[in-house]
Amino acid sequence: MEKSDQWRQKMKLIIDSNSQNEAFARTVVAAYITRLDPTLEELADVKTAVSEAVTNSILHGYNNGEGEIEIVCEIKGQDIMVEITDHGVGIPDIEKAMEPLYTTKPEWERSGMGFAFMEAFMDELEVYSEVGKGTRVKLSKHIGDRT
Amino acid sequence: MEKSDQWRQKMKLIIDSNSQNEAFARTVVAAYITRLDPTLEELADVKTAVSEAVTNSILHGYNNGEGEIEIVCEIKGQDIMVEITDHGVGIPDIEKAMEPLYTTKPEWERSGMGFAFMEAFMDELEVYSEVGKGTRVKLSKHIGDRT
Amino acid sequence: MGEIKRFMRDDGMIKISRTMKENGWKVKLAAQRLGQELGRQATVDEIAAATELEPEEIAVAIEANRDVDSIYRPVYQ
Ligand SMILES: Nc1ncnc2c1ncn2[C@@H]1O[C@H](COP(=O)(O)OP(=O)(O)O)[C@@H](O)[C@H]1O
Ligand SMILES: Nc1ncnc2c1ncn2[C@@H]1O[C@H](COP(=O)(O)OP(=O)(O)O)[C@@H](O)[C@H]1O
Ligand SMILES: [Mg+2]
Ligand SMILES: [Mg+2]
Repeated sequence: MEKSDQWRQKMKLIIDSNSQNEAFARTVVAAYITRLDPTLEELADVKTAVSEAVTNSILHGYNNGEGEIEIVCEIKGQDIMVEITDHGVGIPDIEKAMEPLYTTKPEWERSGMGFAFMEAFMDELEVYSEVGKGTRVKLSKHIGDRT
Repeated sequence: MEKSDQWRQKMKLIIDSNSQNEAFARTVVAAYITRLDPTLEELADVKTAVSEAVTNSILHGYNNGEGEIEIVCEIKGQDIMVEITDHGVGIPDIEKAMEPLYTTKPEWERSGMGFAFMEAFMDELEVYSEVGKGTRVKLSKHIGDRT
Repeated sequence: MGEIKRFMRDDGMIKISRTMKENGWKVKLAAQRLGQELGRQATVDEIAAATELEPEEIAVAIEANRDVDSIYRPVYQ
């Protein structure tokens, strides 16, 4: 983790894939970005997005089984970037997966709205995935007024 | 991170060495061990010990300069283990360093009580160090002795 | 999507630093009250039930409370 730039800060968290760690992960990211003094709404947006991504890794990536989830959070000025990575089954068709209401687990009462929420609550969403290798979701957001 | 044993849970946090991250690190460890239903006093004990260890890595290990600090937290039943590792200057004489009131930074108004606090607030303290390589502090505590 | 956000949230522009300090006081008061009622120290789960905060949020809240306390302490660093 380079720290060449005063304004660049970075942390990495590695957790086991289980539902108890979902609340933990979103709390850690929230605690980290508290140094930017976000509004309640901004913080809730980030927590919701992180929750959705981590839940996806647990339920879809690892199919509720064992595995590790890596969460990297970077701050640059007032911009935050959160990357959630799993080494699970991967996504065969990312475009389709990102369509609102699309889910491969209707039997688990999944809404298919996870990616839609991530997109709505963050400024940017990027998804990288390889079948059999895993999935990386990159979420970005500017905290505070742009004006 | 193996998860062969149902009762073994593990997380890893990597942070930059700076004083803002000291509060963050102890908060993350505290948040992680809330799953063991501790009292606020038990939380405060663990936080104090983690704080002292992380502060040592920042001030002594990296001499207030750049570096990474790794914090691993493991839970087994009601026992927690927290390992704080830096890749800093290391400690030439661990026994001497652990003596109460001993400090190599009297000019910074250090009290020399860091290791003494870690020992007092946790059940076990182990210190491993190699000059030029870095230092690892291992803190253990049982949570939930309700009298 | 803007509507979904508005539907889900009504907490607008309040800064998190303020809310965290309030949560810190809530936790402190609940811990005191529960401690008296139970005749022993309250646990995080008990405080969570009383404050409607998640256990992890309690860990964050007591940290914020510590910052409030330290305003009244002499600077020693
Ligand atoms: N980390 C992941 N690993 C594998 N598949 C994923 C992952 N994240 C999402 N997917 C796939 O994308 C679909 C859509 O995800 P999402 O929008 O969150 O809806 P939902 O989780 O309700 O199914 C999922 O049903 C799943 O097939
Ligand atoms: N992570 C570390 N890296 C290098 N030296 C350390 C480290 N932790 C402790 N030390 C050494 O041990 C001494 C005692 O530490 P401590 O009991 O915490 O007292 P203090 O931090 O007040 O000096 C320090 O002064 C320092 O010389
Ligand atoms: Mg989902
Ligand atoms: Mg010290």
